[in-house]
Amino acid sequence: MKLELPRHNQLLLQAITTPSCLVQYTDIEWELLIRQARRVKLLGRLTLLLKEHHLWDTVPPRVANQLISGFVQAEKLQQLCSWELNRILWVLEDFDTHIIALKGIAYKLIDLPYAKGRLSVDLDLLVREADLADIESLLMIKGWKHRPISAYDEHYYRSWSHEIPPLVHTERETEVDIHHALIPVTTQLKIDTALLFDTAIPAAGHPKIKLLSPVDMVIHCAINLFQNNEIANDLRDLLDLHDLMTHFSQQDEDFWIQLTDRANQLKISHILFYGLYFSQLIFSTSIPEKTVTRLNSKPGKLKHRIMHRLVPLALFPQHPDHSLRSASWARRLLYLRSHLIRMPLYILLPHLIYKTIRRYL
Amino acid sequence: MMVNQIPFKEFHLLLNQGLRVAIGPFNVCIQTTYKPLAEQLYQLYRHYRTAQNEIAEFHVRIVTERSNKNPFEKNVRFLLDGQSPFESFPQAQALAALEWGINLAIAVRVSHLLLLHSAVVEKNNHVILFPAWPGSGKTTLCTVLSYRGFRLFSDEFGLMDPQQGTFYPIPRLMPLKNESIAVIRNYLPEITIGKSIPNTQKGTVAHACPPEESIQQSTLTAKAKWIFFPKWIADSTTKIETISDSEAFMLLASNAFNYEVLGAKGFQAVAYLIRTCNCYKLVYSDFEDVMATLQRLIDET
Amino acid sequence: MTAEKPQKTTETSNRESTVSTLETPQHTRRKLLKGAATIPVVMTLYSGAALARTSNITGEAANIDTAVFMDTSNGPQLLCVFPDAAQQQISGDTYDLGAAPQATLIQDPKINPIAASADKKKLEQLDACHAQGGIMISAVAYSSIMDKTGITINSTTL
Amino acid sequence: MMYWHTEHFHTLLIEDWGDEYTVFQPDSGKTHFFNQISIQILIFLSQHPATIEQICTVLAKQFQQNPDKEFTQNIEKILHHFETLGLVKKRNQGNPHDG
Repeated sequence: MKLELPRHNQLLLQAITTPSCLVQYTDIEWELLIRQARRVKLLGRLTLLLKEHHLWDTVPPRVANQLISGFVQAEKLQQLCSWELNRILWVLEDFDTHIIALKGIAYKLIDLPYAKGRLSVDLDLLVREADLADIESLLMIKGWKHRPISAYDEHYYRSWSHEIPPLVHTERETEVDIHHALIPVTTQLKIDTALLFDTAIPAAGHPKIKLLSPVDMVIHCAINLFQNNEIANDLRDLLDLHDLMTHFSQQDEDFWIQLTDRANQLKISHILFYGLYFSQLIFSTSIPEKTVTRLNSKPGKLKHRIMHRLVPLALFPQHPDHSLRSASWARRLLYLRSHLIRMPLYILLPHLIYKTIRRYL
Repeated sequence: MMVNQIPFKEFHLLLNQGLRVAIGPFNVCIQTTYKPLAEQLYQLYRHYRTAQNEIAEFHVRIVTERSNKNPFEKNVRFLLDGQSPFESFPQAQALAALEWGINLAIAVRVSHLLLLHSAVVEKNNHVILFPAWPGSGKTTLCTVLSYRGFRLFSDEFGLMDPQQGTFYPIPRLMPLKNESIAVIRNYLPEITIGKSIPNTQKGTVAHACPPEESIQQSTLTAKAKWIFFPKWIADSTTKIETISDSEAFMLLASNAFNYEVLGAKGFQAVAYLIRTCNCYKLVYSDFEDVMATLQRLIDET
Repeated sequence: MTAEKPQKTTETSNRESTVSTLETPQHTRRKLLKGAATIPVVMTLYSGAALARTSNITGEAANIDTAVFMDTSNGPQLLCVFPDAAQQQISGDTYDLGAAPQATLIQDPKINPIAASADKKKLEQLDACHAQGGIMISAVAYSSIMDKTGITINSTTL
Repeated sequence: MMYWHTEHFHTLLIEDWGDEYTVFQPDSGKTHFFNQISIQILIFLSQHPATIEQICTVLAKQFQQNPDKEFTQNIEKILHHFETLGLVKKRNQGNPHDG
């Protein structure tokens, strides 16, 4: 199956995959590119690509200023996340445990290419369930607070989610999301967090911090995209997946085998399937042909076809001036899907009704 | 091409498709089909340059929609790149919504410049900053100064290039609030002020046009030489008090929109400003009095 | 060795700027801190961005109908914001340079949103907010600052 | 023994305004205001780790003060504040000349 993208999305994809084509962009194309890149948090990435390809001097000044602004903001948010982690480690100094840094901060710690331009707003951490209560109370003693949330939301987090309500230090702005699992507890899939800790690797220079093993990091990224989230405007996250797989497969030739083995072991190979499929479809990730065949379970043909139609429409940003109706529908359907696969109906229906009502109150 | 060189009909058509206006260092693409707003903009933006064939940094729209509360009423909504950062406003507030929206867009997006929250004017090629929160009367003071021999840079944003140490003018409509509207109409009867818009979030607002020359010269940058932290106090005589460098530093940095986003660059930029500027606290009520005081200080140095 | 004058620790080596001090104005030595020099002091600057944005966009809600009430398990609670911390010059030795705007939810009196007394109770919550030196903030202002650098009182799973 | 030492002191940007200082801390992205005595504490600790007694002795001499209880308490208070700001750390034992 081929990838069909509207013209404006092609401008964005080309810029990311083949930056050298940017020298031919007209002012109108540059403008449309920037507006889309901002929507999907890729201004920092574009800045790095242009510099890496020695194209920076060819960028129109009005575009360059917007790119710098985007890059500076990404840098600032990264600095805030790193500092938040620093302060958390300080609080946990006398507490004998390890915590796993997830997502953006992890990519920074492993020096993933282009991580410097990645916009990440929150600090995501994974802790052992047995440590959760202690860590939460240690942080709260030292000035972190839950944002006031409704009783319903509190219940949602505590009973159904895989994280506790977000914490924010009173003197700072960075939100800390503490997870005790990678998948919400209402989901039929279960991944034992202990398994992840068993294979986690130490982070250089941070004795308390660990990182998911390379294959688990990739799997987590795929789970987030195709299991936990609604996919709308998540192009950046698919790019993370592409970056991770490219990076790790260059470091270790057995990477693909380890990846599929792990996915089979954790019983999430149908999720990884989508990750492999869309990363290759959109970013032409070089994945050995045999990789997919090693997966134990794959989505059925019809499901696959539907996802092939819907996912790109949702991942890529809408045209900022005229939104496509097909893309709006794709987003709505994927939104429903994301909930259906996360919650049993008896929880889901009241949940969606509650959220709908609240939106219109 | 200046807006006032375009017939209204054509201007209205451009607005329907997206009118690009040069506002200081930025181009803003404004799109609306709401005719009363087109009429207001035609009057108030008449000295601005259109930039139809240039890249625009900001794409804003004002759209009308049915009010949720009253089905017979229409509201307007501000959109930035198709996204709505605010609730909708009553139709009569379309202009205020547009102006606030553009300010918000600048404040949240621009990080290649240091953005001080400050009124800025220029005299003898030197910039004077009046950093202050709302309620200090900076817009009112700025309106008066800009029509009495000072060149307007902005009533809201001090846009500083952190490398060069220069300020960019960004003359925009000056939103006078409540009592200031009558004060300015009396004091400067000759200037163009838009219709009063009652019941906005800030009370009644009316937008004063910047002087034509200030808009025309809005590509001329300059360095800062004076910083006044102003406070308007009814019936007070003009008082000027020097303040220490360290205090000025902390006040100036805390009056910026993106000081912390800029990190070390922001710190160095503020330090540079403090080292190169004379810093004062200014208490005033009377325009003549404050202008005489400013003039005396400028002449002395 | 520490009795000597503090070394000039200004690190300007990585300063790319071309800014130069052409004419140094007469700088005053009156101190930000008045009073005892032997008490160590450190003050941290809080980001003005959030406050700037609130005040830039809107001010106080015009009336109770445009104020923000958060739904909690204890009924609607008024979002009460303490603005303009940067302007308060507290008398004494130091200047309060202000913090990011603080906000709280008013809990008393409890409002039953469908009871006839709701409007009266809303006004009582407003009084309680005013009594603490706060203001009610309009829904418009609230939604415009609801992102990461503003007042982040509410975080839902929406 | 409890030793105090600075954290990443060399990364700080310090502007001297004549007995008052503004300090930018890249790790936290925060700007701090210091007076003379508080910056001297940091400078002293940046040279080598020290106990509270050592700090007080040196600072008291430098500022011609009695290292009395109040003086010590003030120093101690600011050290804990520095610690929450991530400017200093304390270490329980070990070689004080390690840091």
